[in-house]
Amino acid sequence: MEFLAAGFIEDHIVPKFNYWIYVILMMIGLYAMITKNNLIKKLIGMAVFQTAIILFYVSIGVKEESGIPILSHGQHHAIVDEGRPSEEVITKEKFANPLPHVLMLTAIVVGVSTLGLALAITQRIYISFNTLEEDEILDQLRRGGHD
Amino acid sequence: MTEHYPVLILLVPLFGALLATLLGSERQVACWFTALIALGGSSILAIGNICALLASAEGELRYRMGGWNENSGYEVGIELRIDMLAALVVAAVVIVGFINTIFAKTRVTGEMREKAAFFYALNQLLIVGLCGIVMTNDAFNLYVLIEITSLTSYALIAMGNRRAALSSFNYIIMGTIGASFYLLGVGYLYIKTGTLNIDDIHTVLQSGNLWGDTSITIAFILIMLGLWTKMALFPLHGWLPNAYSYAPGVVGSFMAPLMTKVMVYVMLRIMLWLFGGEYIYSSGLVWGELVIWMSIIAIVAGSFLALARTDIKKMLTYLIVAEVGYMVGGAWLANGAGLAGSMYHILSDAAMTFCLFLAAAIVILRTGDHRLTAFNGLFRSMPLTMIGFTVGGLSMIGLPPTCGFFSKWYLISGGIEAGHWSYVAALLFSSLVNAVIFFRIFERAYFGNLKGVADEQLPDDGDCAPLLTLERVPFSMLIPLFIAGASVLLVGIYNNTLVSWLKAAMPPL
Amino acid sequence: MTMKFFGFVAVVVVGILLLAATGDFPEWGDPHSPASEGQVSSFYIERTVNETKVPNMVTAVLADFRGYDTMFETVVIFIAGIGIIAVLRNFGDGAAHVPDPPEPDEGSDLIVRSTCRLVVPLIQLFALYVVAHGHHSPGGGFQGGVMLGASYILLALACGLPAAKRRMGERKAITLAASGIIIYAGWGVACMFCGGNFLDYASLDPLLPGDKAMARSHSMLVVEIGVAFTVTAIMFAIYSNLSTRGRLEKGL
Amino acid sequence: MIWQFDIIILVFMVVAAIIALRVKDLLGATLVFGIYSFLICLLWAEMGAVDVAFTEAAVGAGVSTVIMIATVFATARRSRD
Repeated sequence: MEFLAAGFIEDHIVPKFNYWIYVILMMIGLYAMITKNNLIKKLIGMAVFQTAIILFYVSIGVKEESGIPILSHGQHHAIVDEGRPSEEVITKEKFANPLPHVLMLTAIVVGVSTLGLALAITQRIYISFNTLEEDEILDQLRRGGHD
Repeated sequence: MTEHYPVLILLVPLFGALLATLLGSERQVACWFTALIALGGSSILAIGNICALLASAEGELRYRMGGWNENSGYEVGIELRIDMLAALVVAAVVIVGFINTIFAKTRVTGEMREKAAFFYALNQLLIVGLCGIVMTNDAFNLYVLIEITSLTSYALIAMGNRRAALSSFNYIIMGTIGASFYLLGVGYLYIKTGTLNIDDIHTVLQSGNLWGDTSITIAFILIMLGLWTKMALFPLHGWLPNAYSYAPGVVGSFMAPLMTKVMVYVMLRIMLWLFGGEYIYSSGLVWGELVIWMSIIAIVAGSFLALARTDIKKMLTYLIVAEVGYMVGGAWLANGAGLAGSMYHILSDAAMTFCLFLAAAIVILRTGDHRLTAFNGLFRSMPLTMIGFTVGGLSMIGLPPTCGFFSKWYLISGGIEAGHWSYVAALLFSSLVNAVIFFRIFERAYFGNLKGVADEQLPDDGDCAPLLTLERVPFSMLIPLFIAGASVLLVGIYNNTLVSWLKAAMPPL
Repeated sequence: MTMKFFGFVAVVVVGILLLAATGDFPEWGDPHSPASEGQVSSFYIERTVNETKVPNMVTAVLADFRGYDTMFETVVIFIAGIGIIAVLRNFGDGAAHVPDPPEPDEGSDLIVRSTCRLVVPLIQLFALYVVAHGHHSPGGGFQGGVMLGASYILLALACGLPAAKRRMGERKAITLAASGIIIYAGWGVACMFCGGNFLDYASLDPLLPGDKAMARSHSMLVVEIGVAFTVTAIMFAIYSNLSTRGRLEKGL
Repeated sequence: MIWQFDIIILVFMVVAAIIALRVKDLLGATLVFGIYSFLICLLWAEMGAVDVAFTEAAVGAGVSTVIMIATVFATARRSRD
């Protein structure tokens, strides 16, 4: 039994540690979004939820032994000025995959835009209801009469 | 020039929106005029696009952004792809946006004043987002555009009263969960295929025979969950009724016909072009059955909930929930008639929902009452508006000359062909309930006693203050209603042509 | 309580679903996974420098290969900005609001203000460097724009919102934000006038110095500047609206 | 990429996320969320995604935190959960 558990950890958790953590973070965020009563807490949950997805994407782009996806000065010089073929100068394995990074730049921007708009709406709600607790707001609406 | 039509359809309203913000709310009429010109120009381009498509031999147009050609079989840039289905939906989107802008003028002056410029800008950006969603062929670009439409709709809905702000907040939470699930699903596809172009993903899935992989299945489930949240399929519909009914009148009238329909279009796009019919319908027979049952529940529950409502807009929003059930069910019947019905219903539902929401907005505005009692005696006092409402209502019920009849016809024949009798029964049941709902209203409107406008002022949050005198409705509101009513009939009469175009666009099952 | 239970069930179900998929993924950091070895990614790594002469692949992919995405990303920011104004901005016509006592918003004490005056120009200078040098090092229009916006936010925090508003008024911010997107999309339209597709920077070759690849490189700088305009203005607009509940009178 | 760092930061991130969601003082929660953002920024840098890290530092840890604090000051600071 103990042996089996160790094997499971070695095969499934250690090499995919990032993927496990992203699921955990995502579930923390999702749980907060569904169950929290305070509107700002819900939004913090939403931000955690979104960063978890970003973590997943960035993890896709990583390669063992890879560096940042920017050419060094020497490589750039060799290709652009000396005209050496780029396949010769660049080894693919040395560079992280740039595409997920680009996608996630966009996703971060979308995330902060959503957060900003949601905070503005939260303030609108606070101005009208004078509270940020969802149950108190619903209570006020119920006492206020019509549906 | 013709080859640039697809991107111009997007760019014209985009520049219109920027110009409206630059003009500022002090020059409200100029903003309105800008929006009108931009969306009108975009409508003309969309119709030109349909003509170009009919003239072309391949039956689809492709437009490569940045001029990046494919590299050893894979797209490195972003590509637009327009087939007949996309062209028709885009045309529907921009035309609805255009007509609604005509309609909006009177309301915006009354409701928004200093924020008019922002309303017109957000309105046009929403249209840009919807058109982009329909035309793009890149799975990630689709996400960005979905977020554009979501953010604009959060802001537009929250411009209403305090209930609207709360509904908008709930919509943000649900909408973000939906969009994030979609994004995650795309990530799963990317990790397995290494590309983001919808056609290329399909090719890799096919050539690598990746169908059986757990992660592909889960990617499919995640994408569908995300899209169903966005389109408000029954158990996930919680955000829709409040959001659309508390939104300012002019916002609800174009968001209701467009948003859910475009999401249904995205679902069809993902099902048929990204995963492909052979995967969805063969290996997925088990879940196909499950989804059809979900749609049956959506149809029945949506109809019942609509029947129980006394608030006009709430009732109409629950009808939308039922209509989403029609389309989802039709898409999963796995035969040509069901799919054609589902695609055709996107267009016809957009037309009839638009017609009903416009009529309802006029009625609420003029009577100052947002409950069904508002309709008492209206055939006498506002016959023109009621004619528009009747056309929309008859189409919802499904009577012959209207488009609602034909879309139900195709869906039912699809259901019979698939031997799915419970789906057929649900459709007929829903027609029956719609008949009860609408004839109840027609009865009020014919035989009910017209009450004075101001004899029952509801303690409302300010959305319904009667702006216009009882005598007449301005032409800027009646003409859009008539165009919408006419389009309900036109889409119905030309159903043969439309369906043959749609069938040509369908990939082989 | 029911909500907690429902939430817990939903989380457990989705969590199991997601964990089930991880078993199927290539190992983390595997250089031979389809995503890392695929044609698209290889093309970006190996060919970017030939096609665009830009050593930072992320900038090149962001502003050129997927420039259409980035244009809409800028639009998203713009929507957030005008959406916040549309939702929250109070133009002061409501009778409910009583004007604040006439206590001028001077900001914080002398040390903070002086330090801020010293630091803000440096931040702005560095932000401009980040925008302009995004081709060769991490950075670009978005990051630089956020930093420029942050410098105004710092000014508002230290010297009071009126001081920052004198430099970046509301009207000015909206104009700047809209003109950023006009620069971006307008540059794309210019490509159409020169005979290419939308955002096909290579078609601007006759108008710009250098060859086709250099035209792409220069055009990227232009669109990054457009992005920076929008982001700067909107970041400050978001902050100034949120910190004053949309009244734009007195900051934090 | 150095996997030891990776694991340490990830564990800290989970802890920070839980604390941010459990603290009843919203100002505190927001600040812990700022810490979370900085950790995640560190993680991006460690994974070679320098542009993403730069953006996250400017947006997530910078502007997001500031606008959240602004909202907390403009509304209520106490939360019941």
